[in-house]
Amino acid sequence: MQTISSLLPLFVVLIPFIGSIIIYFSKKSENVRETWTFLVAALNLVLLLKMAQWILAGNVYTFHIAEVLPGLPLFFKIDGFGMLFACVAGSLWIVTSLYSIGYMRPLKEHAQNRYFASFSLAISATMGVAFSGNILTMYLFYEILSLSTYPLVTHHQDAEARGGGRKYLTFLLSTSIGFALPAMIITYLNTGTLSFSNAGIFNQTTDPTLLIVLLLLFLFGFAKSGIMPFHVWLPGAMVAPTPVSALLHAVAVVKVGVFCVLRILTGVFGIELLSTTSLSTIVCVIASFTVIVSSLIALTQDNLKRRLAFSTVGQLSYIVLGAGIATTFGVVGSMTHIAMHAFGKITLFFCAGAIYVATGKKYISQMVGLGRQMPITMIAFLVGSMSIIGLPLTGGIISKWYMILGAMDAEKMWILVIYLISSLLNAAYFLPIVYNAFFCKDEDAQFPDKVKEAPLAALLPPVITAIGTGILFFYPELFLNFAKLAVGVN
Amino acid sequence: MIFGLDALSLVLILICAILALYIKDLMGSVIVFGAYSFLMCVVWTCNAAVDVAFTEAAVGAGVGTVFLVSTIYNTRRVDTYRKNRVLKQLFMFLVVCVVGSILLKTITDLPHWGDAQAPANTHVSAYFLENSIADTHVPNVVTSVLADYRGFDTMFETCVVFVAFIAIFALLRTRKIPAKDLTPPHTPVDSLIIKVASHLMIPFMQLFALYVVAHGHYSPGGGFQGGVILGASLILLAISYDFERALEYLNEKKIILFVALGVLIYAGIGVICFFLGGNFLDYSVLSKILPATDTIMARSHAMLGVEVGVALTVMVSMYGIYLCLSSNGRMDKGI
Amino acid sequence: MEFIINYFNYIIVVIIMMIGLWGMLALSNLVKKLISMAIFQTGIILFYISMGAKIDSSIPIIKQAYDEHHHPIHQVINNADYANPLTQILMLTAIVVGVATLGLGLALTQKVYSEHKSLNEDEILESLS
Amino acid sequence: MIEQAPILIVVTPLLAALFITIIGLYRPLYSWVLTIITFVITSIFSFITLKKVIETGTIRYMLGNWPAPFGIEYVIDHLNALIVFMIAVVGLIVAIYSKHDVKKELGDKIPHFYSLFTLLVTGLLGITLTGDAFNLYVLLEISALTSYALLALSKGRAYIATFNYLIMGTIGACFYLLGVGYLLINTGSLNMTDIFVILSNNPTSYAVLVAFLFIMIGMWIKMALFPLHSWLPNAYTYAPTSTSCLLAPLMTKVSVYVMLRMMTSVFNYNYIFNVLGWQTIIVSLAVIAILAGSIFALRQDNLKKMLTYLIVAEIGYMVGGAWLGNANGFTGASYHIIADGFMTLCLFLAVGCIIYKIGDAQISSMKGIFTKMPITMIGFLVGAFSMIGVPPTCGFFSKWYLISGAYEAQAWPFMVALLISSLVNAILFFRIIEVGYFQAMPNEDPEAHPKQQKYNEAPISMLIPLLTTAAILIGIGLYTSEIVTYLIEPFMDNFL
Repeated sequence: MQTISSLLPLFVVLIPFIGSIIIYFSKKSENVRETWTFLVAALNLVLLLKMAQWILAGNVYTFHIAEVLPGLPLFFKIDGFGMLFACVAGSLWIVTSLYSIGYMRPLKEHAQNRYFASFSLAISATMGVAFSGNILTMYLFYEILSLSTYPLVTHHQDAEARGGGRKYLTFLLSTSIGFALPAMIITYLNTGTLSFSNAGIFNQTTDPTLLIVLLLLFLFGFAKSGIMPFHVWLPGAMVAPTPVSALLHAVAVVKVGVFCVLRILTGVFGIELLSTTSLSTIVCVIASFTVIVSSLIALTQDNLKRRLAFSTVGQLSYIVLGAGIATTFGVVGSMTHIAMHAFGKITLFFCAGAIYVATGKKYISQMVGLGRQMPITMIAFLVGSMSIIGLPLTGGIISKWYMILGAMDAEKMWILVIYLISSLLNAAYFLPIVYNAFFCKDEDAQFPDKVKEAPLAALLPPVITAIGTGILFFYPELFLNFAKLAVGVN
Repeated sequence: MIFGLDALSLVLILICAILALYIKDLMGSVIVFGAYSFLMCVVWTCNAAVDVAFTEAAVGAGVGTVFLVSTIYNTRRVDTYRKNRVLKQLFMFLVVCVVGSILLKTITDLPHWGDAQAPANTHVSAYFLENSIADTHVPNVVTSVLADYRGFDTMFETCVVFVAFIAIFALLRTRKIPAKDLTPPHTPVDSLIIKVASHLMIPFMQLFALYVVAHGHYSPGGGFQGGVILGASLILLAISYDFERALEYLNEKKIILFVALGVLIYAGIGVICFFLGGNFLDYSVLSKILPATDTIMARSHAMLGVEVGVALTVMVSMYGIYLCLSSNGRMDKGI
Repeated sequence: MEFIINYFNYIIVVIIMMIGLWGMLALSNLVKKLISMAIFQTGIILFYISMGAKIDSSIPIIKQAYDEHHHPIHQVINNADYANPLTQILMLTAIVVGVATLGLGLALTQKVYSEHKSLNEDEILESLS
Repeated sequence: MIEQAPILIVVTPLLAALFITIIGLYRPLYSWVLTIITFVITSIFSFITLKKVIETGTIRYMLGNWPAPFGIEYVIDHLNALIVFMIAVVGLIVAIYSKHDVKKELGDKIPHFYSLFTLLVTGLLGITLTGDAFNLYVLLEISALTSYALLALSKGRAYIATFNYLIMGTIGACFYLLGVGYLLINTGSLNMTDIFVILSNNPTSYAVLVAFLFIMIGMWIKMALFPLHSWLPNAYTYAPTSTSCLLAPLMTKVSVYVMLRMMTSVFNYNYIFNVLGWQTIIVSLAVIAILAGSIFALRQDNLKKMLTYLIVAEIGYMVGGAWLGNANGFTGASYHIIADGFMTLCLFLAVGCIIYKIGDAQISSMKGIFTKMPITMIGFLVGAFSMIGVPPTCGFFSKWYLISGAYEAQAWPFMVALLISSLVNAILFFRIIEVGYFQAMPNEDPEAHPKQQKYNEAPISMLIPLLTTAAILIGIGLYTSEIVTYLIEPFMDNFL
């Protein structure tokens, strides 16, 4: 193992940032703008892959940005976990860019320059979070992400968007300032450092009550992770255009939330501290509650995107739960689940968007019989659902497998029950959609007229990600290795 | 020092202060306030502060009263609006009582009045008294401290006067012809007696003022006092004749020019000092350019220089402020 | 009696200042406020001057400073013989500052009057609301 | 010349003010150029001084070459060198910015405006540098008088607002003078260092306590600490734009600095915290100030007035931080002087641009302003983020230190107030961002002019200062570590 100081991480963060400026000021021509988007995304992915090679070889990248507070620098430190997340975000960005084109062009959306620029900026911030070496750096990029996605959420600039955007920022900013910031400062004052370390930065003498308070502050402070009761912004943010919901609310934004929580749990508290104290149980209880409740709410939603949103809330807490178990396997599982869920959920969102582009329908009750008109989309939808539920032949089962192993290691059998119930609920809210789409009676079908599949640019991405989901079942090492590296098992 | 007179005047002062605030007619309360200021001069003389008394007589009682009268002339004498403010006044009375009782409680902690051994009278001020002659050859210690030891303060003090003039000028000066209702109902008195009398007085006033400026090293007086008297002579000219006549001597442009010039003389002497290698306002280095002076006499001479600057600024700005205030910024006619 | 002689000036200082302060805060006429302000300032000046007074002392001008050839005589000067010059200088400055503030306040008063046709704070606030 | 740099910081703008007045008689339009040149020179000198202080430590400059307690001396330590540099830079930025605005709002009073402007800055620079308690009073009055004049150079309600300020400001200055009088009667000295030494050697009497109390109250009035703030919002709201841009960042902050100075280099810091024990009361006052400022700000629908109430809240930050009585709190307070100076400047500059183009600062008239004035709004956003405390802007770091200090001092109400104020700031600014970002809703305002939303940006001489300030905000944030290690910590070594 070797620590390399390198400019690469900086480039990975800066390229989308510069890209966003270029995109914003490029002329109103669609082609120019999209060329730039792809160029930037591709360049970024190449750099990421290059870094990934090195990381897999067991190295750690660092880059020192600036020492903003005495003894408390902003710096990047990229380990397996960070790399895993960066790769997920980077690879899905390209797909989403393609999808954005397919979505935005037919709908003739306004202000596309701003849209793509903000998108790029959000990716830059996501990369920054993934690469952060301490809480301060992470917090910095976390805030930038909240702010840069605001124009995306409120893209339609109508009254509904305003309401959603208001909720979005209120929850994200108030929790990060009100909870995460003081927690960070108190941590720093007590430990003298904010850098992540697998062993945790608290020593054994820290007052347990303080630890519990800090844990709660951190858990709720990074409200992007959607832990109840601070999940309200997520369904509200569904007013955004679908590609935004797809990337940001299946991949970037919410995953940044859980990424932060996981980082805090593993890098600040440390698995050992969690498992030897009551902290682990606290995390598990809070996460389990969210998992069950959000799944139940999802069942009652008719708007497809809202159902997906609540499903996301549940799955995010899944990930937190995995880490909360505080065993090696549990953590590996939850890290991997970031990737697995990302691929699965983005497929679902793409499908929802494709349906909207092709038919203009938003509600599940209006989608009966759709499978006959849009078979490809609905098959992709099925694959995505399977991954979320955790059925074989999709990547989702792998991560769930690890998490269950972790729960058994920790001898917390009640968690197994939670997993079981939640999987059943997942199945209950996804499979009927697919079933009705294909196997409804003719007279129930909502689409007497011919409806075509969405344009190629909107159709291709769900197919790609659905295939990706399948591949992850057979080659889970792609992401599993990163996770294993991060927790130090081979 | 003269406790009886001091105490008597102070009691009168209290009466004047209360009266000045009580009288409804503003002109009346201004006049009472003028009396208050004069009584203050007496108190200060009793406390051996002749320079202060001199300044207070010229500035507070003299020019200050004129300013107040000018304003009343341009606004109104009696405030007709009545509103019950008793609650607010009572509340403020309570606030004031609290502040006052805090202060009264400290009184016994203070050194006795007239105690020569009090810290305020021994530490720094003793140095000034004991070394003024040796350091600067100026027997009036007030002047030497004012213009040399603490010359930097005095420069900014001059600056305050400059600021006040520029501020009032910028605020009030208008070139628009005012609406009719703004013109005060009073007509200026055109009296031969006043003209002749002031004609006789003005030259002597100015001569005396120049003496006060020049002789400040040896007797009470200096730039401020002399400047104010000079200004008062010009104000008298403007009152007894009219603005046109007064502006013939010193027109608007010249007023601004001279106000700035006075401060410039002061600051300029300071700047010359550091071009000659000393610190700012270190007059002793001026001996390099002043003929036949040692470093100590250089201080003495430079003090005269800065006093002239002070006098110039004070004179012109007092005059300018009067012109602005009494004509409500029109600079055509006033009281 | 001893107490009164020792502290009389300071008691008057407090009373004068409080009259001035009360006038500034409680009176509604703008000119009266300015007069109160001047009274408040003289209170402070009196405080400084009182602390610089010395019983049986002269004004702070050194006596017989020069001989007949106008050369300074070097003599030992007794601090207690002369009043405190320092407080006097400070108060010269304060007086000048006071009159400058007064002038500016009066200019503002005139502006307020030409804007609102009134010198009464209450009346002006009433007309604004 | 280098040894004279400390005094040149003050003398340059003083002389310039005189020359501007004189030259303005003949060539009124030259005064703008002269002002800029002046502030460039002043900034250079203050930078030289800052550098020298970092290299050699505290500089003492004796005016008239009289040794310390007898003459007046300038004491330039690490903290005030920094603040002086800030003042000079703010002066320069506002001077550049003011060109169009002054022409529009003041007409033929341009030379007087610039002359008063430079003198105001002179006063503030002097206050910060001087080591003499009475000299500070004189300079305080210079800056006060100039600011009254500058504020009243507007029309309408400005006069009565300024009159109130004059009354309150005079009370503040007089209280300060009274406090200095009590110091003088107890110590016989006016030199701050000398007073410090004398007070340290003597058992402190009730009179010293009163001196401290009155100096503090005087400064609190000057800095508009709640509930002594009533003069500030109206005075700043109705003032000419350039004036409020200059005064809002500087006046109150300099008063805060004077408070810090009094607490550290005149009175004994240990005396204040161990003997007096007022910190609980004053931190509570600060908490009330923060909350009250935030609540009042929420009730405003005029952007400029809202900002003035934010100043009141920010004052609570600094007073609270200074009175926490620990290193982190003090660092936060002194760092926040710089940070808040530039934050306020940035926001006021942006509002000035908006007023210049739109004509008023009502929030309701800002619909669609992002389309209309995008560059201005970028500046505004950076300022707003800094106020909210988003990293890497400097507002975040001052909050960092203040919260750290509050935690160490176990001052939970203060910590909560800081967080609440950040949240309120977020609400306040996003309310504006929302109005500006969303065009007029069809159902809300059917008569919204399509013309209103055309691109119509303020002149370049206003935008460059704005963007520079925005960049400075981020720059200060990134260089927090340097500022704290090289400037604030050496200063704190003197007394902690």
